[in-house]
Amino acid sequence: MTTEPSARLMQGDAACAEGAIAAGCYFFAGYPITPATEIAEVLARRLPQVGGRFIQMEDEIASIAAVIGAAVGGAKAMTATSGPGLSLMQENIGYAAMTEIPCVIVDVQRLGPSTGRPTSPSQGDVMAARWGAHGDHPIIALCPSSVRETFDLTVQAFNFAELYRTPVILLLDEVIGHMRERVTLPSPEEIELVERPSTTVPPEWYKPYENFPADVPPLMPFGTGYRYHITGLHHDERGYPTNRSDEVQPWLDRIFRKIERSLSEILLYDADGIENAETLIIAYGATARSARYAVEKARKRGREVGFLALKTLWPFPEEVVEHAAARLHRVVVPEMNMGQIALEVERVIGRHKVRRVNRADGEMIQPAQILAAIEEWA
Amino acid sequence: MTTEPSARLMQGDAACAEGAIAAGCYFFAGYPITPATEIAEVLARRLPQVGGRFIQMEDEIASIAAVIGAAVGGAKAMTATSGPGLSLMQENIGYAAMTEIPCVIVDVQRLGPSTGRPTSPSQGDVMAARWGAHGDHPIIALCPSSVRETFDLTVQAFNFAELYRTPVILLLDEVIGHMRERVTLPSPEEIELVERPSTTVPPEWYKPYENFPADVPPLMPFGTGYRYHITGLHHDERGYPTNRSDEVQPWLDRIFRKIERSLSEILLYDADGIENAETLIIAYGATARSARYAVEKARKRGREVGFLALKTLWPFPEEVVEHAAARLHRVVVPEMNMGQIALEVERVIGRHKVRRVNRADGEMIQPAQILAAIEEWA
Amino acid sequence: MARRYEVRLAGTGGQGAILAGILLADAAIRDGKNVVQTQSYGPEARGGASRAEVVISDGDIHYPKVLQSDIILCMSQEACDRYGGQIREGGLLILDQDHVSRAPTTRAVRAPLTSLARQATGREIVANVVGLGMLTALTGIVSREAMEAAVRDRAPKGTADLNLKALAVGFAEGERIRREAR
Amino acid sequence: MARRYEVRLAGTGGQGAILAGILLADAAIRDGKNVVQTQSYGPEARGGASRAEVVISDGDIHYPKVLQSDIILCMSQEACDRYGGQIREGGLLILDQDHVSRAPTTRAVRAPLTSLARQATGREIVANVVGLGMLTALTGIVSREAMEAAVRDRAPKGTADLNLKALAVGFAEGERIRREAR
Amino acid sequence: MTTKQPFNKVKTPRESRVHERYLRHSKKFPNVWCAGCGIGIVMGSIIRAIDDLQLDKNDIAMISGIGCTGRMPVYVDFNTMHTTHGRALAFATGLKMVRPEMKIIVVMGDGDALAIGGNHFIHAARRNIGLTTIVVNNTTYGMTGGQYSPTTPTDAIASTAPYGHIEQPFPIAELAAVSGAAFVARSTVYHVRELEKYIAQAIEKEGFTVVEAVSYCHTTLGRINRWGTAPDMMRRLKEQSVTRRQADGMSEEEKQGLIVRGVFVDRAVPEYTQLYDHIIERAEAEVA
Amino acid sequence: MTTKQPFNKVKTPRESRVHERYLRHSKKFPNVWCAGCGIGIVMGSIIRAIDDLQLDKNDIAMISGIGCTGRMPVYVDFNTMHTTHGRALAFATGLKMVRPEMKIIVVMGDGDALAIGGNHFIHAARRNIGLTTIVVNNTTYGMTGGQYSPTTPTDAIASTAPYGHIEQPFPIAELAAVSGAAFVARSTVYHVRELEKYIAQAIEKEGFTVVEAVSYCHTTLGRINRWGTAPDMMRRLKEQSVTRRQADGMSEEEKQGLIVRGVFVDRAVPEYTQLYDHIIERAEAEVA
Amino acid sequence: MNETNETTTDQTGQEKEPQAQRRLPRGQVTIFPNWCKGCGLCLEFCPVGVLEQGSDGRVIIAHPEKCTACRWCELHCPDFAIFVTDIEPSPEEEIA
Amino acid sequence: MNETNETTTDQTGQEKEPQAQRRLPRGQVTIFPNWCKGCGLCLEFCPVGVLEQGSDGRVIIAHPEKCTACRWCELHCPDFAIFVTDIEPSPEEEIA
Ligand SMILES: Cc1ncc(C[n+]2csc(CCOP(=O)(O)OP(=O)(O)O)c2C)c(N)n1
Ligand SMILES: Cc1ncc(C[n+]2csc(CCOP(=O)(O)OP(=O)(O)O)c2C)c(N)n1
Ligand code: SF4
Ligand code: SF4
Ligand code: SF4
Ligand code: SF4
Ligand code: SF4
Ligand code: SF4
Ligand SMILES: [Mg+2]
Ligand SMILES: [Mg+2]
Repeated sequence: MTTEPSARLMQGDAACAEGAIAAGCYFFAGYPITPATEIAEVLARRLPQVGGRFIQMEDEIASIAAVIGAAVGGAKAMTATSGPGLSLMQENIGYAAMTEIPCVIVDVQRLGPSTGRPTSPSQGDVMAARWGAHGDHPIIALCPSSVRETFDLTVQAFNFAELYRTPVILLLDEVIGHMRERVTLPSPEEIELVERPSTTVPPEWYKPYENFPADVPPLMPFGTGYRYHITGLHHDERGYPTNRSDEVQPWLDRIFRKIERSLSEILLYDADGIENAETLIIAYGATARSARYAVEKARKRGREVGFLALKTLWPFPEEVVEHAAARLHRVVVPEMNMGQIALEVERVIGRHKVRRVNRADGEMIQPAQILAAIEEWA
Repeated sequence: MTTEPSARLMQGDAACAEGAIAAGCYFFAGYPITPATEIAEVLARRLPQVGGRFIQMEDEIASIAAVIGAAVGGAKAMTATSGPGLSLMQENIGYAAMTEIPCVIVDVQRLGPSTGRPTSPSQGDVMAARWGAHGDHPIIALCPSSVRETFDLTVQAFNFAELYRTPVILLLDEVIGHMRERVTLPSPEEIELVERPSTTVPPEWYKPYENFPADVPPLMPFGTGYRYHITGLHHDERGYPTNRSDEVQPWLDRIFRKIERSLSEILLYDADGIENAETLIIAYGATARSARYAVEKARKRGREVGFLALKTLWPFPEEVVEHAAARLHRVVVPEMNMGQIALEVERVIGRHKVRRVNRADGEMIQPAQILAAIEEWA
Repeated sequence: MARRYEVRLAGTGGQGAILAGILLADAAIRDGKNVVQTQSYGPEARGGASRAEVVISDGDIHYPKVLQSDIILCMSQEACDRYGGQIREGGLLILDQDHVSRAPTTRAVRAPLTSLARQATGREIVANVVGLGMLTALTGIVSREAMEAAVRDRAPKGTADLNLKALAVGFAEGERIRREAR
Repeated sequence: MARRYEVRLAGTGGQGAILAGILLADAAIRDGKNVVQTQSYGPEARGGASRAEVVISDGDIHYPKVLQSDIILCMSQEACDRYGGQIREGGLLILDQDHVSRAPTTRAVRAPLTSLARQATGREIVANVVGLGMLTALTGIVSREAMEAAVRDRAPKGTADLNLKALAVGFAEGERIRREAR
Repeated sequence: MTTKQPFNKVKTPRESRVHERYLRHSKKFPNVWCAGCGIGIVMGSIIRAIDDLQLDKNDIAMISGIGCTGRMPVYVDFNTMHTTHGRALAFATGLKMVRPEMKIIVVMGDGDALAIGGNHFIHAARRNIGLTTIVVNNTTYGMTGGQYSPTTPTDAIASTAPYGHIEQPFPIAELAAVSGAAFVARSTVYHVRELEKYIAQAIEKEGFTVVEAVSYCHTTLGRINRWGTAPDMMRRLKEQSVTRRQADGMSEEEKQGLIVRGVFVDRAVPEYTQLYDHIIERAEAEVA
Repeated sequence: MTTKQPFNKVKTPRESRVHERYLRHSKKFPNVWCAGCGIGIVMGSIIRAIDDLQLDKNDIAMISGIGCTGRMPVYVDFNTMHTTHGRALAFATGLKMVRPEMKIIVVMGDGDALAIGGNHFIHAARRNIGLTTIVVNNTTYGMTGGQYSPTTPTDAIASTAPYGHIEQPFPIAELAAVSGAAFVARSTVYHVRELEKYIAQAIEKEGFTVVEAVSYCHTTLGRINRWGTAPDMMRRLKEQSVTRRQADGMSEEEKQGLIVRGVFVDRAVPEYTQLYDHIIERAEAEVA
Repeated sequence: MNETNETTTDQTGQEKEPQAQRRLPRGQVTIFPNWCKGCGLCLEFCPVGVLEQGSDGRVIIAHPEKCTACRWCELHCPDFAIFVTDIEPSPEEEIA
Repeated sequence: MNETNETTTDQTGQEKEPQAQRRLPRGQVTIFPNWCKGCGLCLEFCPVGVLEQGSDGRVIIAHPEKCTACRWCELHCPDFAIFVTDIEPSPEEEIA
């Protein structure tokens, strides 16, 4: 019995909750749903211990609304749900994008469509995370593949939310959310935190949606003496509704630009063996674990296999993928869905290079399936 | 004054309502929202005139739910909304896909994201129509570009819904929905109608989700002596919940297959001048009108421009586009959004061939913008 | 491409610019023409500035909005400020001088549409139809009979006579101006 | 790759298969091993058949689920029917003979876990921990001390002693069987 | 004096073994519910009520949302539909509009009916559309494991209220009444006969009708609060409930924490689909 | 006897020209509402009530959903937020949880509050969270043009009820009361002084408070039903309303169609965020 | 009809010694063991103690003769695992 | 204080002829024409007829002297386009 004192067994959902606490989350609103409920349950106990506040709302729509309301009050705020809840939240996620309110939405993906099979994993909400809300707006979505990564990316999600004034979606899946794993959490000093930027201009001059100089104007919390207006209508720099098309497009360009110009910070991934690869595997979430297993097996068999494990799914790392696949003719994209990130991979590198490996029956992609795809093509 | 007796001035929304009546729509449930409200208002008057039923529900979630409930009772049923309502309906659209209940959802797109600018047009919900609901499932989405086409595609939407037991989304936009245009409607005899297929097997043998022989097992209305179970959980052929993965994947494969094998019927588009084209324009909805105008102008200037006007957006006409663009290096995709169908075009023919023309400020794409893209590249 | 006529009718909410557009479009159909009418207005379904655009042609009408107006009818100063300048060379700009004092060009046709409406019918609300009458007389873009038929069929219940009277006044005023211009 | 040990613990809801998995995983950590524990169960959060999977290794654990079990503990007939056959050549299958009558192999280790639990503690509910004790004794996959520490820390409030007693009984039974097998 | 059973004349009351006629027992049993859960008891009451009323199974639909209670329809041999969480009444409204002749029973848990589904509940009541709603009120979210629900008692511990619950519970029956329902009653799974009677009345009555069936969830909320086994919780229902008549004589304090059983509303209000028939008449007359 | 105004001593009551201190008049006027719409009158009552209470503008938030009423926040010089349709109370709940010291006023139309937003309304009441809700009840969806709403009178014509409306209206005040609100009152835009008084009481009171301000929409529902101009509809409010005391003496038939004004609930219930403070105390104690 | 409460008449009018009558089973209980989940409701509430828990956790009919056919068990079994039929005294009993 | 109702005392205590007092303006009405939408509420409800509709549809102060400063108009104007100040009699008036 040689225990490292800080190593412990922790569930993915709990790591997400602890990551939130570590990130400075002060408010959580949610509605129970398998397999995300544990996040709420842990935070119901933990948040008040650190002076924060938890509320269970009447549904998911109210939950995301309360989260945005709390964020407007200055709190780092989060909700957690699964597919059905994500669908319900879409309208207000769009509102958060429109009003540029930072918040974190966790979706622990289960097998859909519809109620599906609530206790089974899936990666079926990847496109819904990007495109579920009507209208055009960018979004950031992160996807961990281990318990420790869940902790880290939860912190990162809060940081990105505050840095870019945007909703951030954290896509877990049932495997990662319910899995317990040995994990050593970083000490508080090791964790890099972003606090919401504040303005120095006097209240009369404050423009919550200013186009210049920065693309991310500071958001002053309600109740701090900065009185201004927030609306889901198109608005001018002061936040007041506008009907002028020449005020809409600059805003829209800015909200896309604020993400695009920070891609180097936002795009998180692990790559290895890309240089000499004959075949590239691109995977994320629980499937990245199957893929990693398969990659190691294939390499043992003498295959040159490159591996790209994506942690940032949206914005899609176009350049990263293009670069990694540039020399190659074979890219395998395994997913627990009918092919979602594969669409983007195809868009970036061309349809005919891509071999999809899919299942959406509630079971993890087995390493053997990925291996077969590698071999079959080799 | 030389009036053709049957030609008349009609609004797009009204044409949609009349198309529904012509298609045999018996039930409408909805919640008012600009620019779709007129569809409800016309049907509130028209449906009871033909013995049908209209109800205004408490919100959009209830509206789509009621529509599905009515469809289970055997009615052709429809709802109409705009972006915010579409976002709210997503969970139940997924339910309709999962349970294979035919229904029609009209989304008259307005400028988003969020509340946006309610009276301004946009094509910002194209991806939301495909991917808004969590989990994997196919969907059919149609998009007219004139008042007459609105009538026709509404009929078609009902036909497809019944033929393939699937929700069908009809994507109008504010221009088409609110536009009044000279239109001559077809006489009832000219309209081809699909009635819901019925089974001849005795109730004890009936399997509402049978995999064979057809991919679209008949759906018997409640109250007709066929007692069975409908659930949003994964289910077996009888409709009972199942936890068996080996019953899930075949179902999933079937619901994709039932659409794919009928692509030749489902994919509607107009193509002209493709053969000799140097440049191809792909457009849909109101933007197809700007594009058509630009195409004619460009041809006058001696340019060889091909034009593909899509009416079926989902499933995306991969082969059609691939074929049309095969010889070409220049494809222009104008859209009243930040680039949505362009993503699919890029996926199918490669990113570097595609020139996007976008605006999402509530104004139509002007012919001059498209012309400029043609010229700039030529 | 067949000749496109582009007409813009603009005012504040409640002045009936959109109804005027519908009537004009309807009349064009009665004349066997092709027509598209579009509109834009303020918050959701009601209030605010509003404008209607009507494109009339013998052939297909692809782009449904006005590119450059052949004819503009402005019933408010705001509308005139915004659209008055967008008229094509040689186009016709009609202003309700009861509401518009500043115009972008001296070649505009001015008439007291609101006063004419009030004098003729007692109701200012039909100023839009007076304007339509003038427009018809001045341009011949639709026939007088078609315009009358459109008004008769589409006027809100019980207001057909009122509106026809307004149309007649507008037509007369248009004729008068035309004569004078000759 | 470092050696992977794959353990599957299966029963019906309420038999504590998942808790057993957690205890085993926790013990492995106390032994300085890497571990991943996953699970599957019936509708939403409750009821139905349930199973836990524990993968233990000295190195990284990528694929977190069982590929082929080294060890299986079956606490119900249904579980045994479903998983009993999936054991690898030479693996260990432990059956609670109070609940399992048919086994897929004659080489399974049978013990009346439920009866042992009742006899030792008066509570059948700790049969899972009896099973864990046996498993520990028979395989040494985790140390006895680590297992005890895990049980002590993770047992529901006020049940530590009860569970430790059950563990001891299981351990003794395992030892007995081992001795007999020698 | 020994009982020689084969020789006895055995009388099976019609309602006994009623499940053989109304349940899809062949494929779907045993049910998913925990041992001792009251949902099965409510299901029994419903089928006995239906048996009493001698309705044709083809004319009955049972519709539910999501939750343990929501699993009920799969077991009964009617036209059955398990919809999305909270939306059962909205689905049922559409079905009723196009099949007004059907008897539609909507079964929901307290969370399904009153948390996510609260709006549809009050609106269906306001419309007075002909649906029979049965709310199995176990005062928690059973399916997801014992979180607090809109009916969880103040001060109880729940998995999302580890320090005690600080909200007031909804009075379901009163809420239905003020929203416009035609018939509202409350009983418990202990008082099965009464429950069955109310359900039968509710199904027979035209308009929107509500029966709140108070139950318990011993495996989640019950366990967390150490309220004991299913029989223990059943006993609480017996002990903590009074009839409306008994309650009438009590002060507010005395009534605190008690379950008041009885019929709360039974009034004549025109049913929605019947009113809509008049609309159709008017509209058809207009075009004719 | 001619009035030489410059020489008169002019007394401006504090509340007069109150808009100069509370409205963002510079940029945002004239407002979007139709001439004569009662929403502006409610806005006046709110700012006068706030002025009476001498609150700091920085401590006030006004939150709305979507609708004509929903446009109100843009005009007032507080912390303002125009959210999504029906969800204002849920947004406000989050804000209140993290800024319990703020006075949060939620203004909603009848559709916003009770159609799509009905669930949040009853749940906020049940939780008794410290929000002041003002429902401008014009008995229709004004913004979208006169469709029937949850408060449209039975038999009225609406743009989606061309043959007459067949539903019962919600009694907003009663619904709030039964759901658990701490203070509930109703007045009309005719009775501005009373309205202002109730609003002030509601803002001062801790807990969830509701003021229903009955208004009208002459340009949509009013026009369709030929109920006349804004002054005509204002007159109807005057004539058709009675105080609770007057109503007490009336039979149900007599009360039919009347607007009963008054305070319906004013009770002491602990406010949610204050109760939550105790949770924090308990939790902090647990870890300490 | 009778002067004392000690004796009663059954439906046939025959006089009976009360003790004896009480012991006479009036209900016959059947259990479907496959469906019984052993929740204990029936046995805890059976007013006369007919039922007991078996070794496999499921219910068993320990004292069939005591059953008064009150049907509490049947009406409350969540799993339709128990039902009761009314027994009319058999000929032998009638003359017993 | 006085024997008849015909005369009253103002706040200064000075006796006044009632007719004269009634004619004396007690409120001074101001209109912001830019904000007024001419809805007609104020003029229809002004109890003494101070206001009228102008030719441009907006309200005008036709009879300023009649205003009793009841403030109905101010409190009900949806557009904050009208307000009323209380006037204390000016020195001239006081001696008038
Ligand atoms: C949209 C959505 N949100 C959440 C869930 C998760 N969920 C399933 S059942 C349930 C609540 C169950 O409680 P109740 O309705 O009272 O039914 P019970 O299980 O207690 O009978 C929840 C929150 C879901 N399936 N869908
Ligand atoms: C999700 C959604 N559904 C519908 C609408 C369209 N909509 C805007 S306002 C409104 C109703 C307005 O009625 P009410 O709340 O009573 O406010 P009023 O305009 O009468 O003040 C509706 C349905 C919307 N904006 N969002
Ligand atoms: S969890 Fe509760 S409600 Fe659900 S079946 Fe078990 S006892 Fe019943
Ligand atoms: S539409 Fe009705 S509610 Fe809206 S501003 Fe006009 S009068 Fe007021
Ligand atoms: S009530 Fe039913 S399930 Fe429970 S022990 Fe008795 S027979 Fe078994
Ligand atoms: S019928 Fe009554 S007496 Fe007989 S076993 Fe059941 S509960 Fe006991
Ligand atoms: S109430 Fe106000 S807006 Fe209406 S007429 Fe009078 S001053 Fe003008
Ligand atoms: S204050 Fe009273 S009297 Fe004076 S103008 Fe206004 S409403 Fe008329
Ligand atoms: Mg419940
Ligand atoms: Mg309203």
